[in-house]
Amino acid sequence: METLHFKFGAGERPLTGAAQMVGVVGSGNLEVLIEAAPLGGACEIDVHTAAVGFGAIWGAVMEDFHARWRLADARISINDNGATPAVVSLRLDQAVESLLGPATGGTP
Amino acid sequence: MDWQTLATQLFPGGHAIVERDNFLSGSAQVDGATVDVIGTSGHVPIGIEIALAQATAILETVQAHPGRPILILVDTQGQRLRHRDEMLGINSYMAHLGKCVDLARRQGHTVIGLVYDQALSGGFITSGLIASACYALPQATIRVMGLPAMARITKVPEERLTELAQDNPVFAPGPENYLRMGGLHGIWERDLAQELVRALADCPHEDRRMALGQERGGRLLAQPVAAAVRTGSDVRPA
Amino acid sequence: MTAEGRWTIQQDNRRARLERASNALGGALKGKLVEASHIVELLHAVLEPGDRVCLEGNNQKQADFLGKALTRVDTARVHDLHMLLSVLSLPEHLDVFEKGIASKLDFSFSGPQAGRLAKLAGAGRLNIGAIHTYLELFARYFIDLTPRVALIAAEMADREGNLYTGPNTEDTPAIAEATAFKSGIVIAQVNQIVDKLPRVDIPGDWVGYVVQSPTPYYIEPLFTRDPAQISEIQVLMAMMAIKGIYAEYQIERLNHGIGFDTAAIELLLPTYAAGLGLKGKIARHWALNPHPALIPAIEAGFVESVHSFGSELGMENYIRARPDVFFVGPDGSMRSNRAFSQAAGHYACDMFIGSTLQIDLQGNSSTATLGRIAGFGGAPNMGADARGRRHPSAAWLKAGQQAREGRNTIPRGQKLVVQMVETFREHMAPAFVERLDAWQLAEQTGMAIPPVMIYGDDVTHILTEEGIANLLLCRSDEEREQAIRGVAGYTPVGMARDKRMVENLRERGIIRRAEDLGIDKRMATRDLLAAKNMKGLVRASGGLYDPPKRFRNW
Amino acid sequence: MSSYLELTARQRIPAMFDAGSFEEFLPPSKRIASPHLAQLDAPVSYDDGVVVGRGLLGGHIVFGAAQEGAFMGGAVGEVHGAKLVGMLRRAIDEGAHAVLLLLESGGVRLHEANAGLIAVSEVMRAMLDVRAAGIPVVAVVGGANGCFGGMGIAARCANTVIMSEEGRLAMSGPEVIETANGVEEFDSRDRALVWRTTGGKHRYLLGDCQLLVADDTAAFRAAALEAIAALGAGAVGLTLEGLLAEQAMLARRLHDAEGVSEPMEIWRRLGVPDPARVPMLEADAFLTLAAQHRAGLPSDAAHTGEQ
Repeated sequence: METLHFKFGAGERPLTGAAQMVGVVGSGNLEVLIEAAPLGGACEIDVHTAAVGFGAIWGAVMEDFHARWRLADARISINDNGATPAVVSLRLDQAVESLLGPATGGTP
Repeated sequence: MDWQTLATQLFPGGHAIVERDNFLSGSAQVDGATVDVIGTSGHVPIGIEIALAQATAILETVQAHPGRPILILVDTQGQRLRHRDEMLGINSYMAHLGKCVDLARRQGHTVIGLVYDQALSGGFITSGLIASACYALPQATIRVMGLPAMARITKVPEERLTELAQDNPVFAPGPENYLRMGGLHGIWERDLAQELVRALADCPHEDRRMALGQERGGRLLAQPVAAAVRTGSDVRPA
Repeated sequence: MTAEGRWTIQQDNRRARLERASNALGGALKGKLVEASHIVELLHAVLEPGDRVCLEGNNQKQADFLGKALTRVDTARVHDLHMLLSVLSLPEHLDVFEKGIASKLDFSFSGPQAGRLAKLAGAGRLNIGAIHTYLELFARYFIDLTPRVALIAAEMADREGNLYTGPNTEDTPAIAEATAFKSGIVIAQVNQIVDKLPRVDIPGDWVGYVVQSPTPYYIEPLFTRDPAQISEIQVLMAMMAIKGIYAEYQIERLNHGIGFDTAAIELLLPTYAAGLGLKGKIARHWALNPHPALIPAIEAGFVESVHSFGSELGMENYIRARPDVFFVGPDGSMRSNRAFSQAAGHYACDMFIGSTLQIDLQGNSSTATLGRIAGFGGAPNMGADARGRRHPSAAWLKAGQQAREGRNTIPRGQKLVVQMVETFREHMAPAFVERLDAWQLAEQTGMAIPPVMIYGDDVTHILTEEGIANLLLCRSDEEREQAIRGVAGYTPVGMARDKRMVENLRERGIIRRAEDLGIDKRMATRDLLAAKNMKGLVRASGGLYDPPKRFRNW
Repeated sequence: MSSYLELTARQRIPAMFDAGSFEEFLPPSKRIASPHLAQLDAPVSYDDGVVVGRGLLGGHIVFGAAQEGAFMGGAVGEVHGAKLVGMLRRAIDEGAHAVLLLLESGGVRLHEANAGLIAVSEVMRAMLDVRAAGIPVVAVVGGANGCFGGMGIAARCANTVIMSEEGRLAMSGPEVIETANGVEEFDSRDRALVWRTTGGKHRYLLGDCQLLVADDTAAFRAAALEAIAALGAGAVGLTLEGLLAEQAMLARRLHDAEGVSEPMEIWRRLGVPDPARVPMLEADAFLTLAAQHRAGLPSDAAHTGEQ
């Protein structure tokens, strides 16, 4: 297992509402827990992954995710069982949409 | 231990237990009172017939001898692994046995389990583990499956499992670990007849195994989690 | 040697072999019918050391009884055979090398035996002549690899040796013709011997001997994909394929490689593609095995015709009931033919789309992995521009025009060859690499060239979940490389992209993302699949499709 | 029609309960995961593979749980089991109208085997406590991973079992039996045989499942409402009469299946005409056919669990 931590500042979209979880920690899949948290405008992401040694890829996926949504005061926690970046991005978007509704003008 | 030796030690006042196709049934004298005994011998796998036979014996006691204590003697290598058993719904036969034990308890019978040789996975779950209290002899084998098979299925190297099993009751076979986790109420080290008398007298009616597991340090999270769910509070670890 | 004998050496030798067999078998030979218990004696009689022997191993049906019999011959009498196999998939196909019965191999595809084949080749137990595509190997049967003896499989024979292959004709005509007309000997194993065949697939005078196999020939359902296993990412890619390629080029004639990616496309035709108004405009004529996943599209009226390389288990009754779509004989069962269908896929289709394991920066794609010699099968025949093609079609012309635009060349069409991959396979193995594993495999096993499935200069589009790279529009090697990097996602190859250049390619429409195609990614759910599981396929077929038991959950 | 099988546990809850009514106990934001998986290098889940809570079903307060089959096969570990037990005890405390268990489980989680084994027996006892308190327990089995091992037993401790044809209810998985006793004993790759042996239709014909529905969330919800309404009218705790009736049914099943090794032969002996057709029948047509032939019919006793 490997634990990764990402923090992005300068978010614009604060989260509201109760915590949501999407996805399942099945093979090649992940769960994403997303919740509002007072983080001084930051978005913090914790990743616990079964696939060791892919930190750089996670970093790139998360940067693109942040560029897409620019969340503020958001805490995201991920339990991953070897999901590909495509699945990770999909679940992240689903998690945000479960709180914010579909993206409006936030596409890359 | 074979069941005859066991019975001699358990019932100095005498017993009338008979064995037929590894199915044990009959009655015995304990401290001047009659106890009904059911069980299995010879590590027999629990198939649909023997599960049904045990259930039938329990309902006979419930009907013929209201309130009479029941002792379940456990020695099984687990559920029988045959297509026919699955086809006919072995889970229903097992559940039926468990429900008969539960009914007996609710109708005032003290039901105690004793693992005197082997207790493996599915064969144990609706016998000893569904009784009001379960005990074991120190040399008994209790487990879900062996570490080699567990390694194969979990894909964790066997060496690693063996290493973890040293001090983690959650993987390691053996009655000591089940005791620490609350799955067993006690291990009978000395005079079996006396232990049985005491156990029948002290039999709990509520399922307190999670609390026992927490007190004994072998299962630390179950009780706090169940309590948190039940009371709508947060988990307070031990 | 007599004057006539000088030109009839092969015929004379054939006659001698037949005579040996007739002497050896005695009463066990009745006309052309040989008793199964005497099969090894027959092989001893008709085989000579060093013979080229074609053993029919197809994608589907297998001459497994004859293959096993061959492993039982006495090496003192039969050795150093040169085996010809289009598909080498059963253990006995390699046992003959291990036992010293055969020493040389020419083949096309090895599937499940790929690992063992690599080991045997590495240990010098067999000498691989070459790894071919199907059509290429069949072609050589008629040029320089003509079999002396062919061991083939059929469903039924009559007493004259006429054969009925049923829906799985596959390679049989090519093998039998090459052997029979060059003084070779054809031996057929059949499941049944009958008085009257439903139809004749191979004329009896091409066939030397017939043996009724004690058990029916082995057959593998190779083209069945359970829709339950199609992921939402695969649905998204299928949407991109349909909107970005099928609709864009109006592709009417095509071949699909096998896999969940293409199964997703097949299952999206009656839903997503129909919604785009594409019915009757795309995917009308197919060179394709009877994929069960195509049933909903057929039922929806998308598909006008399908010619098949082989059949697929469980599809027999469905095919029989849809003779307007499939090629069926007067008896009602399908007639497949791998050689013709390969030729059709090569010359008469406007597009091939299929999956692969690795793609390099030139767009070369390979399914080779270390320690396995898997071969090619038929994909390279479909996945190559047909340089000999002369007839036009809208798709072919448009592809050619895109490839040649702005260059001083004469107008000409081009086939669309699409490679469809997720950027990562399972266990985070990247599909895009700087260097194909094929290079290392070639070094390890002494191949003259790395085993490339589809050459980069034939690939016109690469489709991933990140987008479609249209390589036809690239005007330099550098653009081509960046176009590939630009759809390679978060693989090291993808992350090493020149972001500015990739953006420029996107502006020029060389790279197109889902959103550039007007595809809402949130629409990409399994709800778009016309059938979500095997039972859905059965329902779509009106109960005619009867899936093999391993694919059921009922 | 919207597939129940394809949904995750978390998606099944709103599909079964009244819209927006479900309140989860110990939700993922509490991050209570298995303490045992990390040392085996296995990923955890913040719900440990089960959602438990309380919601409304047809306007009544119903407690519920949904096991996630994709996380460790839905297997029961220490936390997973304790969440189920806590929910069941709370259902008694709060006098629930019913308990609805959406089961999908391989049984005991081997990564924490001893804790899982004990936990499954605790779940069974807690279910029977709920019933003894006069609260009906309904189990639903319709996930891709089926309901096996100890949870296969637990399912039959409910008053009513609802299944789809795709659901499987058994004890040992076919792979386990094949490994132990060979492919001749049970060919696990013969999925048609696996479903004939353990699938919803067979269980319905045998009388181990009381309601069979198509794989459709609306059908499952309707069946749950129907089952709870039917149970609400009578006693739901164990009774001697009920268990004697069940014993008679199980004894008769053993007797009637003497020498039989093929499930289709059992159907034939039950009087089902053309048993080979059964697997292909849609749920409605099957129910019409089965109505006259299934064992453990309402004529023997009420159509609840062990009766």
